[in-house]
Amino acid sequence: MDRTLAFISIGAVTLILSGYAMPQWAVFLTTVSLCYGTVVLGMILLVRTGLVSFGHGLYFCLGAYAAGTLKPFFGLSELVFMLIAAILVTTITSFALGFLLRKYRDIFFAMLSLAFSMILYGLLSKSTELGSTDGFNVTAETAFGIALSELEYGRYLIFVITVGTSWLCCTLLHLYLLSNKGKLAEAIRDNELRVEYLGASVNNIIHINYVISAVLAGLGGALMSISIGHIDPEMSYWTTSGEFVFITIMSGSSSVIAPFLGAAVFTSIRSFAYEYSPDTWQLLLGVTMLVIIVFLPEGLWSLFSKIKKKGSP
Amino acid sequence: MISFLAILIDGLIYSSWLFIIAAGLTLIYGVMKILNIAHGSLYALGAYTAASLSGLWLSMGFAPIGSFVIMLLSAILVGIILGPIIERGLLRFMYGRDEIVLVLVTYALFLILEDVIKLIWGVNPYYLYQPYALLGSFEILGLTYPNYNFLLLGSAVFTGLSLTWFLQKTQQGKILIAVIHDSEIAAAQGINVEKFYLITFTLGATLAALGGVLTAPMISVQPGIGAETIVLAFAVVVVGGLGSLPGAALAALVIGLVRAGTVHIIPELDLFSVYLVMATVLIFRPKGLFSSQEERKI
Amino acid sequence: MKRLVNTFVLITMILIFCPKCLSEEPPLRIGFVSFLSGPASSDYGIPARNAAMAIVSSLNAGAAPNPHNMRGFSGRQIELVFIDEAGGTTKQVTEFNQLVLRHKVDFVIGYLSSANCLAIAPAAERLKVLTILMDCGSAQVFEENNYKYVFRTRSHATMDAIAGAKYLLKIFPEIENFSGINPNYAYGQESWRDWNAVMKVLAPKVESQSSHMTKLGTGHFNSEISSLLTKKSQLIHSSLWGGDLKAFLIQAKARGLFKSTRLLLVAGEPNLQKLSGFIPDGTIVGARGMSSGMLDNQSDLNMWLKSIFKKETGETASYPVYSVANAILGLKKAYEKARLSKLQKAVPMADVAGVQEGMKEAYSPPNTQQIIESFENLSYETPNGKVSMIQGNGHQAVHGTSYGVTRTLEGKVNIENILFFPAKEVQPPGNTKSLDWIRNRLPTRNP
Amino acid sequence: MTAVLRTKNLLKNFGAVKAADNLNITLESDTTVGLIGSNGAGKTTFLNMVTGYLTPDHGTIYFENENITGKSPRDITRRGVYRSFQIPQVFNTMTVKENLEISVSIGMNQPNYTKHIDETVNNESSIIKNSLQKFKLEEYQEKVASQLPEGTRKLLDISMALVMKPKLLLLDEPTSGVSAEEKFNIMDMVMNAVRSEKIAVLFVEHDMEIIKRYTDRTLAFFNGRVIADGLTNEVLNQENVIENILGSSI
Repeated sequence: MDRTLAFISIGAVTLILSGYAMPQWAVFLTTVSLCYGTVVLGMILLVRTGLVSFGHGLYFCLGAYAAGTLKPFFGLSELVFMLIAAILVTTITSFALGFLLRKYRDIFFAMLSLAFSMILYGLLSKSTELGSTDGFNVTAETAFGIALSELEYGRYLIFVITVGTSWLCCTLLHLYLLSNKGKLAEAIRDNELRVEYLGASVNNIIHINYVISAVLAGLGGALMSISIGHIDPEMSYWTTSGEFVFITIMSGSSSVIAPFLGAAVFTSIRSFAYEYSPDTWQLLLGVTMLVIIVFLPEGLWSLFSKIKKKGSP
Repeated sequence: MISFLAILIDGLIYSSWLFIIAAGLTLIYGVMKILNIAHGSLYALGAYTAASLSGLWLSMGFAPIGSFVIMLLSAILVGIILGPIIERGLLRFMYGRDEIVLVLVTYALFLILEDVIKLIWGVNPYYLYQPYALLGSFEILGLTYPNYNFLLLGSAVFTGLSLTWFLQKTQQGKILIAVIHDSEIAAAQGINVEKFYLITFTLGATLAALGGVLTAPMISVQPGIGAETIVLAFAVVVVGGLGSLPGAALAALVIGLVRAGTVHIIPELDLFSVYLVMATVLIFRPKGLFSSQEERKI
Repeated sequence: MKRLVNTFVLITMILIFCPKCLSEEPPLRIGFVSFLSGPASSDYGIPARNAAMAIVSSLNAGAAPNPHNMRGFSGRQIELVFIDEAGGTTKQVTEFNQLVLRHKVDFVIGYLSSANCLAIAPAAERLKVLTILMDCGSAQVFEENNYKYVFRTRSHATMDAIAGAKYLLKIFPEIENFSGINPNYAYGQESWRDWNAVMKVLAPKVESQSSHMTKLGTGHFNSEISSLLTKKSQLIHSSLWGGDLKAFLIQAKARGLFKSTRLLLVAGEPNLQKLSGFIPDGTIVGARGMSSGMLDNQSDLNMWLKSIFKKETGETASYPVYSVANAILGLKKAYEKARLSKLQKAVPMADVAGVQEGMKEAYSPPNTQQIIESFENLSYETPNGKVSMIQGNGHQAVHGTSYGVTRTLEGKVNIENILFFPAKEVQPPGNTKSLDWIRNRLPTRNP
Repeated sequence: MTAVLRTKNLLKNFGAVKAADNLNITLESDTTVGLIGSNGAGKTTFLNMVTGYLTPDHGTIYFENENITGKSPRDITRRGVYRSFQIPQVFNTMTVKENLEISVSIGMNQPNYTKHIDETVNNESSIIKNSLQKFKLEEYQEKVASQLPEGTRKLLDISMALVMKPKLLLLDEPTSGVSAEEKFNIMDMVMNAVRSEKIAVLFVEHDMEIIKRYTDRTLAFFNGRVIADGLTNEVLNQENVIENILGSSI
């Protein structure tokens, strides 16, 4: 049994069990972190492929809107359908955009992604039927057919589903990264030319990885919309994508667990800064970012891998 | 006819403003490979400094025309003080890191400076509207424009020309181009690359501040003015081809005219016209308008 | 007089039966959320925060005039926890959770952005915490939902359009056409939509010419101004605010836009004095309620608010200050009413069995449930007149508004020709949706 | 003997520079051919055209009688044409072993991408072990590629191309940047590996000692044209070759 997989599963079970006893605010922070973590999971796949997207808010937002518009357009508010809708919409969109974006690298990939996400922002801000910049409220009324509002533990069930989805995404991505194709991501980052000259298609792999990361972002967005209960176009604004990039760099891309750790640290720091220095939280967040970038160049995860290395020389 | 002319004039004015800000950004990227988000804060700092200092000048009853000198001095002041502080104090420890990490470093800096501005100037707006009307106005086909807009246009042209002159005709400029081309080779040839980083960043910061200074008379200077500006400047720089000065000029022109056109003809599209231009250009010219496609040597 | 008696009864009863209550009860914690950074901080968020501090410290000292003169909330001290409203709805809902669950605030007051209001309302319901939306304008909040824990102590923005149109047609009946320049986000879009709907009903012959929607924080209005100059409309409708409004005015004035065109500012009041020098005379401005900047209101409450705010900040009280006063005083009134009614119920109980338990219950502070009950349909005095919580099943405030035209004298912006529109003329009755009400030609309330 | 590679009237211009001027070249299987020429004679351009990195302006390239002109490097590689590079193209952040594992996983598992990489590597461990042995890379196998000496990087580069059992192997200056003592070592290892597999080899080389020692046939390029083609000894003694190529390199 793979150690990482064991750790992920133990972690998920621990979260589900302790979620029952945890104070509600901690459950909420954890939920938010898991949603961010799922998005960042997709980002690290891109980072491993050598790409950083400054526009992943596009899929975060699309996923959320796909989930949220099921009710007004189709009268559906089943959580499972919401997640499926998010997967479908993000898959189709990223598959189409992928034909274009897979040709781009470096800052140009980042900037073209940014442009697309800002176009979505503009479109949504213009559509009064969808509440324009105010967005609208989203509720999942049932999950697997169980009415959530009638249950005393409805919120807890949403938490469990969020943990479960994150666990599934995390596990699948870990397995993918270890497969022949997944391994090629790093090869592409190192040397695209060599990959082509060994006979594998760089464009195809980038395309596939792009779609996977988009779906993960969409799932993160859908889960977020369900926990927060509200969506608006800001999810597609460049600052949202910027946050994802920050969590990604902060986490480090060497493990699939890192994004969740990074997201948890990020949400806690931000929450802390908001509460304890409401006037200067930006300053506090900025300084923290610099400290992490300077002292942990490989991301937070390097703290753990260092300890691991020391432990087993 | 009127609206065609209006689109042209409005577009040109807007382009001038875009270019002044984008010129510094593209220069910094060209030399240092840093996409500087804190450029937006330097822009805001320029506006605040000009509003405070020129406001002081005016309130002391000196000749109003002198406020233009004060404005120029404000830009230089911000550039000369903050440029070196940021470059020597922070950025130089980051050289060699990934481009994306550098973007994040400047993002962190942007957050910090936003609050620093708030701590220094508070949240109440500052005004410097006097210079805007000081130069009189001209009328064309029934449309009035303050002559101040000429100052904006003139500054943009002057900035563009003097930078081009500096890069192409002076010894220092030529070395700078060498650094832009390949900083490693330049360093190997004994060029003090670090010195040029410092010069470039200071120059870029001054240009950012100049953009803010020139905008101050047209707006109310208050928190948040840097954030919107920086994304626009990004779009210009990317559309033009990162690091290319003529590219930035052309991109500013295109974006300026397109925006003016949409406002006049289809105002609904205003919100994302800039990004549509950006996406369209990148789709057809993946590295922007002005950039040589380099074959990789194998 | 009745109020005075009530207050007296309340204090004496507490002092007799529970002498230590006033000092021993822990302070009430209120989470206060307003923009402390970004573009909305300067005209809205920070003045609101300062106002909250000034009002709370004055209330804690018992220095407010009648009928709000009791210390704190019926004797209980108040503590404020401040949070920045910037950063989007995800962050706001997260921080709202933190406020309630971790910081254990008893109430939350705040929110200017309609997006935040829409997002916070369901969260408040979920966490069962009494939340007062103090400023956001979207009619959607209560018209499309039925909330129990959420109150809004300001009327929604539809009123601005209706009152504005009525005022315009009164002073400028010969108007033939208008154009608009509004910020390109929900508030601006709704504002323009409502305005057009109202004009269509009240003056169907007036032509709506062109609409500009500008990105927030644009700064440059040359293109928009040129376009408006070429249109030569008689009136420009605008819901721009803050920095954008000022930039627009500076640039439009320099280009002579207002020589031939009249301006109507829906949200002009919050920074009216700061617009001195470039707001053209004759601009029609709305108050978004009844701020004292417009009405020469000499009530004790208004004098009190003006003076404590001046003392705290050295500035004149503006729109957001009154929003905060509406919210805090409303909550105070509801809290005290709940406590009083509990105590009044307790008196006859003294005779019957279970006296001890009955008394204990009666003197304990009211719970959220009881406060909500007394808040619903409450009418109370504020520095700018009476506010009635009668829409949205008793959760949405209704009050009148006023419009006037500006004239700048010696650097001070004065407002003349002020007309006050009582609530029933500019607000839909009961639970009618505002757009429906407009489209049905604004029928007034049936008695 | 059958022709593995055949080019017909290949033309390629870079602006005014003729990098390929009517090249008609045929390579037979199981031969080792040297390609010489001064800088800018069009040697690498020829390799780049054959492997699909560049498209010729005119002319056709046949590999095993199939027209491969204009196909991508990937398609051509999959048909069995592998190459090494003047500047070694390896995966810099990975270890030597991982570099080979990636090569194997691509080469051996085209249809089976979702398989766990360890499984693939275990199945093909003999190939990797073999390569490590043949190229004396065992001691470096856990070293990260970016930290290897240049000669070893060259070897790794070549061994990655060879892992895949090519039909035609193109080597671009296999000994450039390598010390004089090392160069024969490297070439011995490469040629031993190649000979045991019966692969056609074309290598670009500046070093005439290498050409003499390892090739049967030599092609000489000058200004994009073939000025000599024949048995190595004969070509090296041809007057125009001495004048245009050897003269300048001495």
